[in-house]
Amino acid sequence: WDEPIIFELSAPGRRGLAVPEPGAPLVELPETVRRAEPPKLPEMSQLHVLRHYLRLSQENLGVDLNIDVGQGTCTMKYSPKVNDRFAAAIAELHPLQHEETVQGVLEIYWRLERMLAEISGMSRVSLQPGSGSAAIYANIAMIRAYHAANGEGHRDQVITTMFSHPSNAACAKTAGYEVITLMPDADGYPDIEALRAAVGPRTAALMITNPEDTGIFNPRIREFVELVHSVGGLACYDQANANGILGITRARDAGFDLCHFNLHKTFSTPHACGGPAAGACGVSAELEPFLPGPVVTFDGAAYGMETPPHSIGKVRPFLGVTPNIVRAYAWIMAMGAEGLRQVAETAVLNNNYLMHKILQIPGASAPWDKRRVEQVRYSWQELSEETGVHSEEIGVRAADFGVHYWTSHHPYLVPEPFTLEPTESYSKEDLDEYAAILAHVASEARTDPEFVKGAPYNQSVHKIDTTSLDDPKAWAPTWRAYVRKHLS
Amino acid sequence: WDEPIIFELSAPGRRGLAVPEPGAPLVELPETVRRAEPPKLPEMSQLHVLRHYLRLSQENLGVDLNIDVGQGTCTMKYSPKVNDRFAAAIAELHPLQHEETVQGVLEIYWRLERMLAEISGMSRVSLQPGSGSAAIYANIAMIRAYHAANGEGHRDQVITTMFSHPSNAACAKTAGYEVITLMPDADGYPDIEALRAAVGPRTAALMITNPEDTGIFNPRIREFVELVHSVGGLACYDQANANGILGITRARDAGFDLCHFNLHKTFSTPHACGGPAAGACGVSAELEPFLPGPVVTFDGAAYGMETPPHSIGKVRPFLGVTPNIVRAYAWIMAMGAEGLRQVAETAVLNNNYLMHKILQIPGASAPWDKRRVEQVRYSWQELSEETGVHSEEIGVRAADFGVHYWTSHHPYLVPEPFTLEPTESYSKEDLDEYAAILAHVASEARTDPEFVKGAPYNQSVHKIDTTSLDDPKAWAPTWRAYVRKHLS
Amino acid sequence: MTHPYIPNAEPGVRAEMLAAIGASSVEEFYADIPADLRLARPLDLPEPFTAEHDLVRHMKGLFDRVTDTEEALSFLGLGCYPHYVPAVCDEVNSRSEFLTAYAGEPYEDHGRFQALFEYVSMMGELLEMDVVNVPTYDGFQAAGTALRMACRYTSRSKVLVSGAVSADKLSKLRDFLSPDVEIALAPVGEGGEISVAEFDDSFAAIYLETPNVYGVVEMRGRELADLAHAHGALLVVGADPISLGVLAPPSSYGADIACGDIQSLGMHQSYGGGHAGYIATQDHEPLVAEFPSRLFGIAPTKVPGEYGFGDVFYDRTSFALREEGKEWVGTAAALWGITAGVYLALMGPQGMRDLGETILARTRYAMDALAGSVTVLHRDAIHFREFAIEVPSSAALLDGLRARGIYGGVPLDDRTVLVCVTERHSITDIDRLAAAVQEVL
Amino acid sequence: MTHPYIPNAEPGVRAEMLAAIGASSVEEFYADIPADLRLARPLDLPEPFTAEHDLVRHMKGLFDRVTDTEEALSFLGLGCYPHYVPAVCDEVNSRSEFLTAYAGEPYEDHGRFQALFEYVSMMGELLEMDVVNVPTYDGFQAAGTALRMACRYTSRSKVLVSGAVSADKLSKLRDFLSPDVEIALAPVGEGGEISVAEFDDSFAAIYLETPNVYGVVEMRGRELADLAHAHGALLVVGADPISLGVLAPPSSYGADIACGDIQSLGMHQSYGGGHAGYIATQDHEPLVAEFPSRLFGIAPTKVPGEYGFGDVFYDRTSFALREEGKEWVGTAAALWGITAGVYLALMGPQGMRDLGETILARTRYAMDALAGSVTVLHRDAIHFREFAIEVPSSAALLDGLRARGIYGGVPLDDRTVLVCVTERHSITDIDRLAAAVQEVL
Repeated sequence: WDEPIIFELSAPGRRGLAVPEPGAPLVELPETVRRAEPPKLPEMSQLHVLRHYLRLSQENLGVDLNIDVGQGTCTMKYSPKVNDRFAAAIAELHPLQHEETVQGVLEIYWRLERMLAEISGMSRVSLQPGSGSAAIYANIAMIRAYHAANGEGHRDQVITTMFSHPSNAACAKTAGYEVITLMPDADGYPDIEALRAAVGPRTAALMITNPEDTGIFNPRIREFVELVHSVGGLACYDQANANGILGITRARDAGFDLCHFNLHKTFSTPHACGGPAAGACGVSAELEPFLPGPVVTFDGAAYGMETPPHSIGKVRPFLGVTPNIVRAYAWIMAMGAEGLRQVAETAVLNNNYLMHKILQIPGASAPWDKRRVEQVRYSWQELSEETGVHSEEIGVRAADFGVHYWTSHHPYLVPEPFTLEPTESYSKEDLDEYAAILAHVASEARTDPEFVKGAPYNQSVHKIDTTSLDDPKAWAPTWRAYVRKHLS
Repeated sequence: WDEPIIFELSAPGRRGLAVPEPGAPLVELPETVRRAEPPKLPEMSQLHVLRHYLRLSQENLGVDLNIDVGQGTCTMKYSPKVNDRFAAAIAELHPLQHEETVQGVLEIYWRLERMLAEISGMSRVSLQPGSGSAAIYANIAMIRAYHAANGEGHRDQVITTMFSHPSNAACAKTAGYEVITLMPDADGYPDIEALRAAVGPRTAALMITNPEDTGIFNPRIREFVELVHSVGGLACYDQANANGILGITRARDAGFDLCHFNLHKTFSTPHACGGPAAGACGVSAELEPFLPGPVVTFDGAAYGMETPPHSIGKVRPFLGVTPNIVRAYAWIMAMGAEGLRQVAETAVLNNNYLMHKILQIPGASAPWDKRRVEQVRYSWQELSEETGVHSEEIGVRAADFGVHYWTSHHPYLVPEPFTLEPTESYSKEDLDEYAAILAHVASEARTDPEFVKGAPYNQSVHKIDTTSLDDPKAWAPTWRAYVRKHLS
Repeated sequence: MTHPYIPNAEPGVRAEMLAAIGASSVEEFYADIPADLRLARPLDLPEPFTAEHDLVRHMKGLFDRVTDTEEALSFLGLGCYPHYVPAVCDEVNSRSEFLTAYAGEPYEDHGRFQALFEYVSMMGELLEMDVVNVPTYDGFQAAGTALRMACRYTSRSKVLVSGAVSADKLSKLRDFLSPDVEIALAPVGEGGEISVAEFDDSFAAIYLETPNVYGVVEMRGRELADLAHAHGALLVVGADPISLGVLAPPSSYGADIACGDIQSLGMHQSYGGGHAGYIATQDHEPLVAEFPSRLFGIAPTKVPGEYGFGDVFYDRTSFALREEGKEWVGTAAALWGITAGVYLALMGPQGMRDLGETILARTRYAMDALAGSVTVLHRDAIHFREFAIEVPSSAALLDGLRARGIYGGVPLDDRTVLVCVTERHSITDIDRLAAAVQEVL
Repeated sequence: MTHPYIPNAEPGVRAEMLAAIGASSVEEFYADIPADLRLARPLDLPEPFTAEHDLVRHMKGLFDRVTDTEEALSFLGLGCYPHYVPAVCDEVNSRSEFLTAYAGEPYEDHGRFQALFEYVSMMGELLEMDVVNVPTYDGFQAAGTALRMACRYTSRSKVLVSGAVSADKLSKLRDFLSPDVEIALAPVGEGGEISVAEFDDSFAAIYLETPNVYGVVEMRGRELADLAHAHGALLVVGADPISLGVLAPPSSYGADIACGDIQSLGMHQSYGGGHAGYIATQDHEPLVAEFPSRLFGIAPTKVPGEYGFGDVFYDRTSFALREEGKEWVGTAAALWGITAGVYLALMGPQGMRDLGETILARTRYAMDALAGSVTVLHRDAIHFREFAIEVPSSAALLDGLRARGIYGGVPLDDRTVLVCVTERHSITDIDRLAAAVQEVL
């Protein structure tokens, strides 16, 4: 499709929906608050709005359409269609209904909380945060409140690692902390000596992922936690990468005080173009009083809600992103303990199989040559040096074959990175096909680097000139800005 | 997508769905009725089944995606999405539930019947037939039963016209009648002299469309009806082409005894790749006793069902294609009398506007140069004679631009035909774009006929070699036949 | 207000279009319709609900006055079955691309052709037959057409039809085989199976169903096939494909034509809206020639190795030949064919077998559970999904059950009720029915 | 059995893959996890429902124990509103292509970029502002970030927040603005509007909402904008975009930042699952630099006239700069942005105006209807969608209404109840509420 911008489809007088007539006298608005000019929204009939968006949808991929192993760290897995039905079943529930009218949903919250507590080994879980990053923020807010309550408000440093998600650093900073980032040591592990140097009376917490975004599991994780504990800090586990270790190892068993899960990653709720997602914060008994409120209670007969005594308060409206809570609950209920372990083992098998194939492609490497759990951050450094083609360009060219990948977060500590995480959802044939596409593009890069750099050729649009996007005089973050700057 | 045949995606041991365990002792089947070998169905995980079908769906068009004016006679209009919700609302209703548990649905049947009776001027309506052709068959069965009941079983001829849908001829034949087909006269109208010659004591009925599939309204339609009545025959109106005359003229007012509507055409239920559809038979008071049973009754308080005294019996399981009954009802309720008239007028305006544009394309014509109602059967005869490119080839090439058309039913009385019916759903801009595409392809045909004949170039597959499809040795109506004949 | 469904109802664009055509008003286009045929008044229809929300409220008001089989516990069957519909089936058939497409060419609608080809191919595997039609309306039509196919093929005009067929289907057959085909009814034997006493060379076919209307699995298919063939007739078997993961396909005991309804394969009950009919034969040209439906086949394209699709033997159809074609063809139930394909792909061989075993076991369990309080008919036969019980009064029993939130079954007559059990009925559901029956009686 | 969600759980393929890698078992891959961290037992989780049907039954059992706002008549609002959701909104956001996509490049995910660009562009028209973010989590977060933006922009650390803000949102603001930003509360005046007594150069911003928590439309936006600007501070206005078809956009009276929740624009209530937050400013580079969210812009491609998309000013974000970026960015609520775009395109200028007028009229009608039996607060103010009533006991009233199938409103305190009226409440619904209130009191 060569689909215009929606404003270009507008014609005067058309409309896509009629709304109910007032049925009561109109209210006259004084001029101060009355809108003077109608908004310049598009005027379109219903079919035309629908057609426009259906065409746009066809210009998009998604887990359901492609072999989505290229979005490493994001755990792109199958979101069972049946779970969308369950999410739809609560569409007309208002979050402030009286508790007795929502017992079934409160029970889902309660049961999911208990299951996540078992999976992480933690004591209690809040399902309120709207995403993984929001959960990280809630965790740091609890850490802050905990230290403050203990008269240790002077602790003003948070330690994280370079291969933990940037939100660990960014949320800590937003919450007022100084951030210390540990770089990997020569083996690719977070540097324990650097940690030893960093911890001290100012340490509020360690916020760390494991396995890190490289897919490498830090075997000394318990030492890390103990070091931080030894100076009175808390240890907070970013479990965005939990998919390979479900039922294998647990956050609390390594001594962590807090952790979070991304329900849209490990627990299969759909990624939805970037949300709505859902995050879960798990905490030890000591931190329970600080959880965001309300949490769900159960007295053996009825479910209710209460706000913990030292709650950090609301991190989000109402109880949580309920459609995703419902989906995650249903997904775990379809798997059970054995199923979750099969998820983990298969995700890890898939990853190691794919790594085996990728490393056969000349020019591809997996820096540090360590064992990997559920994903790998690879490098095209060798290929790039030989051909001048960058990783991002190879990814764009791969899109011409119906797949894509993501490089990684900045800064590119692994040079010319690409990060693949195949999860348990993909078949051997999928992995073979994916590896074959990358091998093909890599060989194209050798034979005709300019061709690869000019990609894509088979997408809705051609290579984009992004220079204007960083130029305040030219950038156009809305159509009205574009019209003003470029069309008038 | 270059999507394999589903059997090629199978791998041993996989499955897409688990089913409930028996929970009771298994039943041993004797060998005579026990399946010996498991069926060779594909073995696939759930995501892979979904992905396959989503990709296939993207290799399909549909009213929602394209400017679907090329499927003339089929009245491709917008099926409002909200109506699909209503159809889904009755998903779990069993058709043999006790009447008191289905009052709301019976009321919909009753009210839709009354509305269609008003629209056609008929006395009663049956909503049982599963499609337009099934409704035609039900009408001819009622005609047969009516004559038989009146001791006129010897009437064994049915008269139709060449520009009435082939099902009028075919259903009459299936019901045991000899079929007489009137050809158009020099003006493109059904030949009234031929009718005069055809009617007689053997005449059971006239089955006729108006406007015919050419879009030409037969102004002497009442004379046709009267001629048939004068010899004791019945007149049956195929209202597949009713979209342009809603609220303008009615079947009964022209004297017809029976008529049918296609709810999936005029009343907007989706075409669904070719059904499920729904047909409605309207009859005069005289023919009421012969309607298929049951019909819905209303005693002022409750709805019920009864079978008319001389009913032809069931033409289909249960009461009708209820999801489509519900959709059609909702659509009329969203339009009202004024809305239906606006539908008709706009469909006719759109058609005449499009005709105005098409006739400006050199090589295109609308034989007989008559006024048209809601559609036109055009001809590329001139273009084809000049370039050797056939209408079908032009249609296939047009598909490269995201639209398509169909030619018409055989035999091609209009040479090199194509049939466009724009309905009320399309905008002026859509019609302009459609006409521009045809003009472009027509000019391609002049400059490079071989190129057009080699189309398509921009579709999932290239030009198909259809010779094997008519060769019993080579044809492969299933994968197993293909494997047997071509792969082993 | 411009209606949301009619873009060109807007007065400005209307005027512009009329001007382009050179017409003064839409009335001009209606000039061929004589004045005395013109309706001089607006249609007398209810006030519309133009606002979508108002329409939703109106429809909700109507739907509030139904109680469906998820609100009640339903054991209703007799041709429409409450099998579980996988979510993926609904997902695929609600895709706009499939739901709103119609009859495009095998290029722009390649997906539809492939999906339907795959459906017929999977049915072919289940049935072990090489030719399966693009769905006709429903199982009633499939049976009617199968019998007409047999008559045309044999040039005979008499068929022997099992008495263990539903009254409604028989009604359809009587109408559809009129006026030229005579129907003889074969009685139902003691055991609930078809019983054929007399048969001769005047018959075109024997028609039986398995499981039959009483849920009884017919045991003597091979014997009846031999009988039919000995007299130059065909054996036509109506079989619900849902049973074929465990039951032998009709072709395995010599059936020439298999037919039936595919509503079980992923369609909701939808108050009778989920039906589609299949007809299958082996790849025997003279019999293939008698199909009225479209048949989709795979074909090469100009790119080697690429698959295209098209109509097999199109010149049988009424689209090609009008009244000289076989019966007629038209819009029928293609979307349900696509859906059944999705269903079969999800289930696979293992799923179909597991499902069959669960249904067989639960049917037997239900028969045993009810046998304590009522007479279960044909209790020694093998039943699949349905069985009949004899009670003092069908209406009294069913009314009593309905008052307890149970739709207990379909009354076949005043004293016989047909009970349906599928994989959706848990053991607890069945126990609840048994307890309620005991209570009501 | 191979789980339907895990293709490679099948033992055959597992063995094949292990062999290809040269590993003897999956255990090898876990060798880095120390033994003392390994869980030596299976997780203690409930027995699973592997069969989809069994899961559906289980979930249905849970959902049977809720009574939603279509079963009851609900007047609940306070941040989550029961506006009508057009079917097309659900259709688009349930498309697999949108629902299951994530963060692809502007090539293979061109559709997502365009749909979100169109969303921000339509919001820009509604707000008459040039810069709108790709949605953040919700209106709470939007307000928190807008205030932090104002603080960073002005290099100040104190904000004046209207007292007419919900307690929950205030709780979020307190947590999110900790530890460095001080919140001063502006009291609510007699008329239900914000009342600003003291203001000085130490403030970064004034934050007010319109309609505010009592449903009152604030009248003095221009005056407060002037006050803020006179002191070098910004005016930050929280506005529900659903009101902007009839109410003046904040930019028109001088607001520097507009923010709020878009749940009203086509999202269901979903027990709080339909929220997404917008933040908007004019195209003023130093303020744009303070957005933490992604901003999508239009850009040329190498084909003249073709539109591509990309991130505007990416180097503000934590994706680019980790802790040196503005706050953080991550997965938030993009799908609701796309949906709100669909909603605005369906409504158009006319629909938004009609809707606003209907809501204003019905709100007024409801206030009048209830005024007979209870005290309606701030009755002379203009209300949009919500108003508060004073009653002897909130709990007693609401319990009594609930017993009559009515969710009468949200208790703000023991004696105050907030009532919400939208276009979904017919005049009959409102009359029913009024009658029930009279009855209960």
